Amino acid sequence: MKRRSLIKAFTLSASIAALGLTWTVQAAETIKVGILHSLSGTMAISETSLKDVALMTIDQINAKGGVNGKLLEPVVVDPASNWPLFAEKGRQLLTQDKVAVVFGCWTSVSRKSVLPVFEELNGLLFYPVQYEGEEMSPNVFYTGAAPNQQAIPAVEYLMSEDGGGARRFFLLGTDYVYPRTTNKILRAFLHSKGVADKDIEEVYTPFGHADYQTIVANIKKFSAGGKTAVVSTVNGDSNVPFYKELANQGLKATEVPVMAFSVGEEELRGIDTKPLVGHLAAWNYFESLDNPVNQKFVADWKAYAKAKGLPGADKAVTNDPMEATYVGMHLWAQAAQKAGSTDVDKVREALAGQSFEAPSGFTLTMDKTNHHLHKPVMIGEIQDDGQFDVVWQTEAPLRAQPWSPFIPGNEQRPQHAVKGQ
Amino acid sequence: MPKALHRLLLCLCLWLPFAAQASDAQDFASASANDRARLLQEWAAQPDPARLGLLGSLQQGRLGPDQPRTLRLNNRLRGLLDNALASQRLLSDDAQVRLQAAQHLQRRAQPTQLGLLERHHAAETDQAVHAALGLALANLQLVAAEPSVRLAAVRLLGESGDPLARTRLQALLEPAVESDEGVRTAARTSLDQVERKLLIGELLGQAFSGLSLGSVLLLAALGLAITFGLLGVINMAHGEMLMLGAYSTYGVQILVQRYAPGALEFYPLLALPVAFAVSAGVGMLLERTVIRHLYGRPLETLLATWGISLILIQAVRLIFGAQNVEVANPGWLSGGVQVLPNLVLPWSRIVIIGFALCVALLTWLLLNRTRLGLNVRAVTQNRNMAACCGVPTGRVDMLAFGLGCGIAGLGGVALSQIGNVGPDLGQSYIIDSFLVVVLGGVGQLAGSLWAAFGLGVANKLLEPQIGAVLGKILILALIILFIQKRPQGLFALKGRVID
Amino acid sequence: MRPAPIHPHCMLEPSIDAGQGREAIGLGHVAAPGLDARHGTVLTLEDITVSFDGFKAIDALDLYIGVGELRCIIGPNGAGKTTLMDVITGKTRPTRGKAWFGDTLDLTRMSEVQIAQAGIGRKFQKPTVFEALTVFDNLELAHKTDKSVWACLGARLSDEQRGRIDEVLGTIGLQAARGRAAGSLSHGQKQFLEIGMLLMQDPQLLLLDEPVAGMTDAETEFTAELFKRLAGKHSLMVVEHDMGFVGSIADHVTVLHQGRVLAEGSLQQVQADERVIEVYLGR
Amino acid sequence: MNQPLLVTATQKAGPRLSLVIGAIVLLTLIALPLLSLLPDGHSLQVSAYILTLVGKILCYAIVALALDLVWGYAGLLSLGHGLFFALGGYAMGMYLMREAAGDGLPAFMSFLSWQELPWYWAGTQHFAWALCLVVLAPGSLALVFGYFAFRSRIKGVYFSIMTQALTFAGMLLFFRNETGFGGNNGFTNFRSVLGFDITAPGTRAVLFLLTVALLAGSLYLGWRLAQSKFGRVLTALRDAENRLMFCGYDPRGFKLFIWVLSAVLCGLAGALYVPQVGIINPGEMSPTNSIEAAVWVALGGRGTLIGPLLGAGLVNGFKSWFTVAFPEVWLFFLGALFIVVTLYLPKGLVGLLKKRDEP
Repeated sequence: MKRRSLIKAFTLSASIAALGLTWTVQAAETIKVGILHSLSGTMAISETSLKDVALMTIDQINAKGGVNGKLLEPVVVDPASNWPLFAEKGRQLLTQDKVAVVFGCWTSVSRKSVLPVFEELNGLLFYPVQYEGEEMSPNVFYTGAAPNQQAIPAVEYLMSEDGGGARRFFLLGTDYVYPRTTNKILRAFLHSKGVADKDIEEVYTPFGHADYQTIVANIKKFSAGGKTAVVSTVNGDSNVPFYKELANQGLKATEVPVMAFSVGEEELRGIDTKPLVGHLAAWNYFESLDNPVNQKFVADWKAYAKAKGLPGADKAVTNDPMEATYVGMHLWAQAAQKAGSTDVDKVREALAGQSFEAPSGFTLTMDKTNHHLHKPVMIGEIQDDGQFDVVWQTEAPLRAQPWSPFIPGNEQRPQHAVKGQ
Repeated sequence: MPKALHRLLLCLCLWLPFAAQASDAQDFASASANDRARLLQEWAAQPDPARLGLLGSLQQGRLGPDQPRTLRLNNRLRGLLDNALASQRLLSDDAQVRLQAAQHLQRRAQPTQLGLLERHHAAETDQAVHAALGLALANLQLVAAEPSVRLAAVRLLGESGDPLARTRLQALLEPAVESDEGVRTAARTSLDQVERKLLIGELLGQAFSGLSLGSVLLLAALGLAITFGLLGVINMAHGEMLMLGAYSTYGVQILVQRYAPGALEFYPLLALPVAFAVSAGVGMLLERTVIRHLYGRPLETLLATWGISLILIQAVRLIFGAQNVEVANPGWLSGGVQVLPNLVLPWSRIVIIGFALCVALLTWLLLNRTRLGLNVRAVTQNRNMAACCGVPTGRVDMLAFGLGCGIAGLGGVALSQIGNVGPDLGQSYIIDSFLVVVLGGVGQLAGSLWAAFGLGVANKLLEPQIGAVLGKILILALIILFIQKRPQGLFALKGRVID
Repeated sequence: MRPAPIHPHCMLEPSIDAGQGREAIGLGHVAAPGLDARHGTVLTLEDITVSFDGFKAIDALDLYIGVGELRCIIGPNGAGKTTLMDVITGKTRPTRGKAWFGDTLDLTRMSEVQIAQAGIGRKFQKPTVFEALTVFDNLELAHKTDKSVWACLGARLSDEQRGRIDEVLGTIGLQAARGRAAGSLSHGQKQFLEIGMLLMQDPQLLLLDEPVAGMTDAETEFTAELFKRLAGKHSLMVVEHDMGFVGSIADHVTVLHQGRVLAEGSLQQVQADERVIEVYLGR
Repeated sequence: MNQPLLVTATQKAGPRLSLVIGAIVLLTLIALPLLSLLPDGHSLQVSAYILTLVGKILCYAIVALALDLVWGYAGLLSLGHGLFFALGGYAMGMYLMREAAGDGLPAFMSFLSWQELPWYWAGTQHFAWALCLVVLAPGSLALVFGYFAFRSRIKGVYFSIMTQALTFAGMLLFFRNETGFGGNNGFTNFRSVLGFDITAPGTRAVLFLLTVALLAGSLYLGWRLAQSKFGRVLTALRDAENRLMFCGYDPRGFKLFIWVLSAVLCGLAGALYVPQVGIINPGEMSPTNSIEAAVWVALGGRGTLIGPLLGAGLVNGFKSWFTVAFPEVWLFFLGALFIVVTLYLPKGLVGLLKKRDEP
């Protein structure tokens, strides 16, 4: 009696484990594409829409007949905003599901967590978010902006006549590596522009910081010392309380403009933007861009959201990382087509110099050596309808500088991707 | 004949402004970015009441009241526009409008407006406006050629508590900038005056933000003080009750927008009962289905409610999406009141402080002045005895738990006004809530009150010195040490051990 | 180090070396010196006052218990009987006054644990035993031996110790239940088990709070016998309402009232006392 | 909660049967890493994925066991064990980072353009010292916290909340980049341990076997404790602390001992966890993780030895499966699981087995 029940329990657990391991074994005429975005936990707020846009793009590619005559089959997993789980799921996608390529990650830490796995198993990861640079792996293609494709032009604009000719800078960020590194680069850049240290204030808040009273008060105090701009690398969730505090304490964009690097259309959905008109954001794409490619992209997305009945579909918006995912996936498909195979080494080769007409209105090219996308830089102003109005943009896409010249010691870094950098 | 002439003149006068406006609009439309800036500066220097309408519509990016939005403004132009508008407003007959304009110019007046200000300052009859203009003028006169003028300006600035005045006066301390010895000394004395005023403002500001944070903590913890403090349920789903309250606010806002746009101003008030009902309802449901079976096993309740919170979070995520939803402050909750030149108290926070105190008071009354409260206390102190006395313990438990959750819902309404509304909203408050309740002494409403405000103020006093992160860590360390001294919290009952 | 083996026939011998083998090993473990009771008093309370914010539970109370004495404390509810025990066992600290165990140990300065180790055993009003453990284990834990952490880690039961435990099991009539979980015992059995644990502890002074509550007459009688046997070698302080029981055991009775000693003497004496009658019968 | 603790499910199930099952499990666990050494494509080859996954779960199982020692046996529910786990992990991580960085500074430090290592990194390039840290860091922290907590008799919920506050504070501290532990990114991108390539199958197998050994070791330790008088004193402590004091036992010492022991076990588990999953960051200290650990114990059945292991295995097994099978809704399953267990299996799965046993 007891014997049976004990054994039962044991076999039960064993079988469950087994099930878990053999869950996603399926037919093989398709090309498996891994999607590694958090659908639960703190990062779900940003990453879920990337998962959906990836699925949409896969549908579109399949509608055009897929790649090399094979259809793409998405494999969606949920790393649940848990960094070790990212590594585990990455390994699972590559070894268990044998996917040809993975689109995923948002935070730097998740990327750093999967990086060793991809380098070990020679996988292929497309990383769609702007980040701090200081990295260049042969197994990763970075379709988001490097600092020189976002931060530096943004500050140049702030210093320009139209930007309000800021002379003092309040660098506000959430305390993690992206803001740290970005601000470090900005400080060096500002020095080169003759801004003294006493005119630069650097402040960091913990994750999920929700009370910005003191900080906004400090910004006010600081701004009394001369024409000031805030450069905000505040992360996702904390932006809402920050902007609400700004508005309620009557800090207007005409007096102290805030230039944000992590606030896009998705984040604005959570904020009433009427009091924020005139605050700025720097990206490589905005939903409001007026060109046929983008119009189609936005229309497709809204239609897709409706069709799939995604939550809040009526207010569905696109943003920069979504565009980067979209572009990245098409680039990969083109490359795989060109290479005539999905073998990682062949695709990597084919990807160099691969270009695609992107919703940003430019033709974006994957750099031949550094695995980063050439991207245009745009400065958008928050409008009262929750959209951005582009007030400045580069004439042509810029080449990324993952190893920023403003960080000492980067001179002797290799200009092509090598493992373990 | 003269009559006709008069008529003609009259018509001309009547017609002129429109002519002027029309032409201005065309000028502006046709001008390049830089010319537009120049144009606005001219207008600021020579205001003309006729342009009022034009500037107003320009602010919205239109060339005229009924024109479509064609203009693309940037912050530079917006700034100049505000400035020009202010100087037009100086011409207004309404003293209040003139005052606001003057105050705006105190901060933003350009040298080109010197003449204008001097004229108005001389002509102004209203005391307040006169003074305000005087200050605005003084800012410009600091660079006047005549030392005596500068001296007067410096003295005048001493009166103001404006942070800008400090920087301006500091600049004057260098001999290189200010040649005149007398002016420099005067600047020094004025500077001291200004800094004293500013210091007061800062201290008040810190105190207020401390209270505000405290009120937030209180609202977050009050419900828990009942579910955990009285019923002894380690309610890990408490944060999700806050979240439900916030989402009900969002729902109400949407409905009002759709069906009664007129009442949008007051949707938070409508949201209060709804949020309370929703959270309380969910709470009672949970109590009947799950928690009822777990009384007297506090640590099990922890696990069960943990599971509940996971489910609630994911449910909301699937229904409303993982992104934050927009909950807008209504007019009367946005903006703030300018108490001192360097101190603005946001309305939302003022209201929340008051609201928190009201809720606390009501809860206290409910528990100590009503039959229900009596029953609750009876049941929580001795279940069996209460049952013997004919107290329907089951119903009381349900109502009490519902009450706790409902109060959390009310807290959610308040939080939605200052923070973001997303599925994870609750997670960020749960730990603080527990700390508040434990620190205050489990089962002690008054304790929770003091603990909440104590933590809030302490936090805000520490933050400027050592930063947000270290501040929070230090607070936590202090709490741990404090509990060493008073293992039962601030307001522990004598001899009663809760565990 | 092991305590000296105790032979069955002298199982109730008062051991004067309460502190033996209790070097400070392990945390919070304090060595207690051997009890020096040369002057014949095992417990000396002088001018003890305990006040809970204003209310005086015990008021300037003096009490002396001699070696080997069996003292009964009676008194109406709220007379401060239990508080008195709390003071002696260190649970409550007196607001004022002296409390000496023997001639050398100042109870007001010792922790509960130290007091217990020094040789004062206590039986609670509500029988408290280790419900999850077996009767045998309950007695084993109570056994007078090195009770530091390290000792417990490597503790093995010697034959003498087993013998001792069986002895006590016999005394309290629970041999049959030795393997049962203490939680499953009847109220009376728990009472006995707790008394048994006191025996295992082998203290100089036993404080017993209403030991016969919930016992059958036979059990009560048996308990009375047991206490009489204990007396003389141990000192006992029994708080009891059951006058019959008191009468059957007490040679000396103290009446407490409102935290003061109302009367003292033989049962007959105190029962004759006017004030006592007044207090009890409220005349 | 009241079942006699030394009568663990193992014994209930009869020593022989439980030995048999235990042996089977042990053999499978030992076989896994050996099979993983087989050449690729071999039908019996165990993939690195499964190996790391199981290895991770085993580390969690050790944490669950350690937590059960203080919760199930001494009745102290700690919601801060994640902190000790992470501390052990960080201690090991420091060594791995130094190993990866060679003579230079760890990468994240050169980001922040630090010139030399902070003092507390001294000696971490030596494996031996790292091992000492693995034990000392969690141990000493537990000692200090426990000493004060138990001295002032903090019990029950208060203790739980305090431990939660402790781990929360730790998390905030480690999130700071100035703290010198890589902030939010923590440590990652390890290269080698003791010169062996950390991604080599051999290294993995050894790490795995070490984990199995540690688990078996702590299981034996727990069993011995449950057997010893010490274990009975703990039980007594949990049920009637006052009585115990009047019996002459000093509860503080006993609590402190088991508390520190459990913390050290967590630290060791963490140290084995890091090289296997390849990352350690402050997320491990988040109160959520610690609560989850408590859930494992409760689900398996606290106060028993195999309960926690069962719980940790099942919950994490479920997680790994659900997050792939139903990425959208797996949290529902998990949440429901907790509720059902607490409602219908108050003694956990082990309790369920026992109930069946009673004729």
